[in-house]
Amino acid sequence: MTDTTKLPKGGVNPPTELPGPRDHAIVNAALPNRAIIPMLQHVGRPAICTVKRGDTVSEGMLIGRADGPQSANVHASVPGVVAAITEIMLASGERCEAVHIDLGGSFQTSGKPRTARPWKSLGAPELLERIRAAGVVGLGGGAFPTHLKLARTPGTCTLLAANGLDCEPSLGADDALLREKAPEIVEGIHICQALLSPGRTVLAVSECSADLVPELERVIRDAGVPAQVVVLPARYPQGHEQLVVAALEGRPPRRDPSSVAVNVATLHAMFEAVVLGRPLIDRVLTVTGTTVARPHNLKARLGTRVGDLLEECGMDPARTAKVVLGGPMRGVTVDSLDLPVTKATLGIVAFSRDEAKAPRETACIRCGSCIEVCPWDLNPTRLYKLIRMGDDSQAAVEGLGRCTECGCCSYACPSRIPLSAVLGDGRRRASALGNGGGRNV
Amino acid sequence: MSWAAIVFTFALVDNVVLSRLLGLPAAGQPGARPTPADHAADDPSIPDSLTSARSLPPGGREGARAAAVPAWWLGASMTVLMSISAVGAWLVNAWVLAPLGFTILRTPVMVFLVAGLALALQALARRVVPSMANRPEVSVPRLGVNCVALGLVLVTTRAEYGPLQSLLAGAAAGAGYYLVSAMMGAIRERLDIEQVPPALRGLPLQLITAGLMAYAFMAFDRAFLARLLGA
Amino acid sequence: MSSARMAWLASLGLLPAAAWGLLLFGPPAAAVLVVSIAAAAACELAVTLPRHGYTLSDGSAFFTGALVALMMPPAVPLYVPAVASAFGILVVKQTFGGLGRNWMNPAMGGVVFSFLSWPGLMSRWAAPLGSAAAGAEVPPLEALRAALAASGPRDVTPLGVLGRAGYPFSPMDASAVGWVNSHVLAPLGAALPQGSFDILVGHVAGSIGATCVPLVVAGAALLLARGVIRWHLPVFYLGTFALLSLVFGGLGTGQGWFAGGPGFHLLSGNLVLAAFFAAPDPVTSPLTDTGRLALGIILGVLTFLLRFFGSLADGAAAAILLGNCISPLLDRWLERRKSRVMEREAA
Amino acid sequence: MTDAGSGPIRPAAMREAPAVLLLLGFLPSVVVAVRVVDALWMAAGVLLVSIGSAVARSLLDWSSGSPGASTVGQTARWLRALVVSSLLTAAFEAALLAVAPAASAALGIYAPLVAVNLLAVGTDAASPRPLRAALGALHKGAWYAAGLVVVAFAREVLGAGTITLFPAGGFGGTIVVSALLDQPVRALGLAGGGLLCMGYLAAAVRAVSARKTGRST
Repeated sequence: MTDTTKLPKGGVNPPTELPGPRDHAIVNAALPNRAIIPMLQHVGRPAICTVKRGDTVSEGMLIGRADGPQSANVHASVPGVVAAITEIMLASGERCEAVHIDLGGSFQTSGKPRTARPWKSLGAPELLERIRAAGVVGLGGGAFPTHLKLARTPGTCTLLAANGLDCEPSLGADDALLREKAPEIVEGIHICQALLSPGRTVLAVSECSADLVPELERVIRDAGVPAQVVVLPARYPQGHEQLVVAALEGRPPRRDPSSVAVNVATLHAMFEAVVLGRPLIDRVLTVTGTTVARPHNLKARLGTRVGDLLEECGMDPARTAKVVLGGPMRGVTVDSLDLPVTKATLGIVAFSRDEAKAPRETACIRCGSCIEVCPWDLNPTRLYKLIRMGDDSQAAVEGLGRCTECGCCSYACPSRIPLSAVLGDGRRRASALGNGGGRNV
Repeated sequence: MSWAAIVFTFALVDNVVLSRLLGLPAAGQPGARPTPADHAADDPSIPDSLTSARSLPPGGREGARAAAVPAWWLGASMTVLMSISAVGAWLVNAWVLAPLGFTILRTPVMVFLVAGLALALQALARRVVPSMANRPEVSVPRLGVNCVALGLVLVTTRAEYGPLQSLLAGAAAGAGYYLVSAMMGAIRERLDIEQVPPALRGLPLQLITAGLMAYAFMAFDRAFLARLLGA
Repeated sequence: MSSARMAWLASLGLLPAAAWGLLLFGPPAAAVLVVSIAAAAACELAVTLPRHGYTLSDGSAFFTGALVALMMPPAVPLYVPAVASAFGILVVKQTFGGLGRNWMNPAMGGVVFSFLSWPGLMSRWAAPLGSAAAGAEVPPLEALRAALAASGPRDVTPLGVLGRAGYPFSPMDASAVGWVNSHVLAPLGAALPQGSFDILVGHVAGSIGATCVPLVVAGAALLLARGVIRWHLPVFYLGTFALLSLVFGGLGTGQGWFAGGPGFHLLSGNLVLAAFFAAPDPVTSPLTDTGRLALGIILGVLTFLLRFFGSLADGAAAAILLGNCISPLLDRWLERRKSRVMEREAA
Repeated sequence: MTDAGSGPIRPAAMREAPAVLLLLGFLPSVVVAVRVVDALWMAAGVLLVSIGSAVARSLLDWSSGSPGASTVGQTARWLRALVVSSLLTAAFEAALLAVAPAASAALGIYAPLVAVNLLAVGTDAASPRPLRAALGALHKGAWYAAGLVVVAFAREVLGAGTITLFPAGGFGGTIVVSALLDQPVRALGLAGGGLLCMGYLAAAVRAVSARKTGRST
């Protein structure tokens, strides 16, 4: 059964200037000659490197052991020799160890058929252990260790939402996965159900993927999984966990422990981990931008150089002024193209010069557009002025903590005020002061 | 003068704040939450850069939180004080001053009357709603309150109203004061977080705002009243 | 669309009405327009150049000057629009820090200031082009007031009252109304009163930019179409006003219920101009559609009261100033309600 | 001073220059500051009453052998100031009525209000030495008088096109500014005009004092 639910409030229609991926196909990216694999690709403590220079590693071999529960395993994405172990700075600005692997040797796993391991008989602990061992983290950008997210006492979860909405405009990886890996994703949903025994399970897809609904429903029926497909509007930032849940439950968004949303890419990774026993060594990401000749959804090995992927898609270096990791709205601008793809890299967007230059900020004319588009029902212009006056704590009192920097306000502002960025800084300061400014995700 | 006319006159036409200038609500006092803006009023250099946002000393913050006094409290205390003192003034005037011919002593007597009533009210408020009354910035015998009440008392006694008319006038004036203080509070709330010229921040802008509001309220003039009520 | 673009579009929306005004009233009107805009621009520059640099490009000062001019009577001495614009820019706007920080609409502030200062000068009307008859220089609204003030038998509709008082409508009006009555309405057994044509196309005395309501609305349509202003405030403003004036408009003058003649009152005075170009000013109107809608209703009531009982011209400008005083309150209340709802949701 | 009287005015005092504070305290009398002459009468009254009450209260302090604020309670001092200043005000009213009935009519209820206005500045402990107290009051009162006259001057010249002073000999008491006489800016004569003038005066005072302190430090 299918129905369409609206955003409770707010949101913007995706910026149309940017082309999405040319087609829905997932293209395998070329293997990197040298993979640079950071030990910190997730939320939490960095993994502990278990290899040293000169070691020979096989594909999928554990090279970083999770440092305690608040961490995740890291595996070699390509076979080869450890050329170096250096400290690098990630796009987020964090520093961590990274293992440089020079491609070489043979592939034991890739391309070879894998036998499905039975899992239905397993209990929650074993399932979670398989997920943990494979180093699965949230692939929707959050990169929160999945074995932590799904470790809950059964029955406490009323709603399980499989999130098939790409979380930013002009990104198409989740849509592509739904088209090519529906059975795997559905089995992933099944695994989640086994773990959570939720009251209700929904596979939420975007309007862009609406044509898939019959197919998805067929797959679900064949798999005998009790789940329902729901189409949600393509408006940004509908893909955000809280907004998916809010739309499904028809209420304003808020942090709500009784509902769990899992990205379809994560579900696919869970399937591979639990059923195929394959660790997380690659991910699907969208490479796009006005200066990119052939935008594609690439399936890239973790540790592949960002620059290589852009080249592969035909980026014109002369015209490119700015490259962001993530999406056009919330992506992080990177200063070097040598950064590796990590588990958290949703996409790579290249901007031309005139797109990149920041528009001139003018005075706020109190038009209220930011209030209208804010999905969290905040008053961005007032919060902005409070922060500007240095009254972060009052801003926190007025709900600054709910801001997720989705960027809708900045996008809608006719005066081109960088509302989202300023609110983000203020929120971080306020939460540092520890007066209720904490982010809630 | 009909009852409605009295109400309109004292609430809008002869508004105690905008037309008689008896006291200025929310001038660095109740109705508005002190923000860094108020402290920034001292130094003309409010940081424009977003990164170097100034944070207040904790004392200042506590003060800021404590000073958030609902406008209705101000309006209510005003209205009560004004109504009572208007009636009291009428009684004193009619039964004491006029018979004895001490009209020259009207001013001191009225001053004591209002001041006494104000103190009594404050004592009472301390009993009934200590949460409100114990805040220094809302102590009922504020200068403003005295001023408004006394001015009103003098107006009514000179206008030779009856007791009920005086009561009504007091209540209406209180309502008018509440209306204006609410408006000015809301406007101040807006201005507090705007980058206004430093020299004008605070009291000067309060005065200018009141001036502009007074122009707006000029729409309610006596001719309007006469046509509307046929008075 | 950038805010500057919005302001310039708003000025563009004033163009049709302004052109009509210049056509009707000729060079004096042009002089008023030029002086008013020049004064506004000069004041803006004088204040902002030292502090914020060149701000004329944001278009707001130009718009203020133009709007002030369009609300002036054609034969007003030139220092009146100059002072009005200067007051609007210097006192109402720049005192609070410039664009976006003022809580009162600069143009309306300036206009009301000049009404209060020079009530006599603000009624220096001029006869429109092509109607030289004596008394043609009096705007219909004023003529109506005078006629109603005089005692004697009353016609029920404003135009009827004017007709009986012998208001000199143009020959064009006579022919047009006559033709419509004989060819279109006669079969239906209806008839338009004399003056309908003049009032509709704005071929009457009045403020420079407010006589021809259709052109004003045409300009406003552009703003609505381009999303510069939203429909809530103007629609509810004019709707409330029309309803009230229809029902109660006739009571004050002894014409009885449902005799206010909303059509006449919508088409005369600065009301529509103010309702589309001053009231929805984003800076001084509420932040949310709910607030704008509420303010629209409040403004409708206020304008009705002030037009039928007040003494400040047609009441629109004064009502909008009062509305400016109210909208911060509306914002505050809506904000509080929202937060209360949120707390309930969270709990 | 957190109790009655001038307590509430203090938070503002922390932030505002004293002259500005005075302007706030004396706000009501701006209503009558439409003509220079009225402003002068009002200023005279204020000076008289403030100096008188300052002297009287310092004498009382001195006689009661308790100089300074320490021993006398806030409310008590407030009431005492009330007594003194209101009696003086009554005296001033009577005198004005006798000397210049026209002016007394013009001042209307606002002359009595002076008594209350004085509480804005009158309740802080008067200096135990009567002379110093008088000088202090004179200083404050002079600030106030200057402000009031400036406001009145601006409003009368622009708002009415005249400058009204005391008639003396051949001089009728009114100077006419012919340029503005026929079409003055009447709006400035209204209450709103008074508030606007006060606002800009307050801003000017603050700007000047700020520059002073800036130079001194």
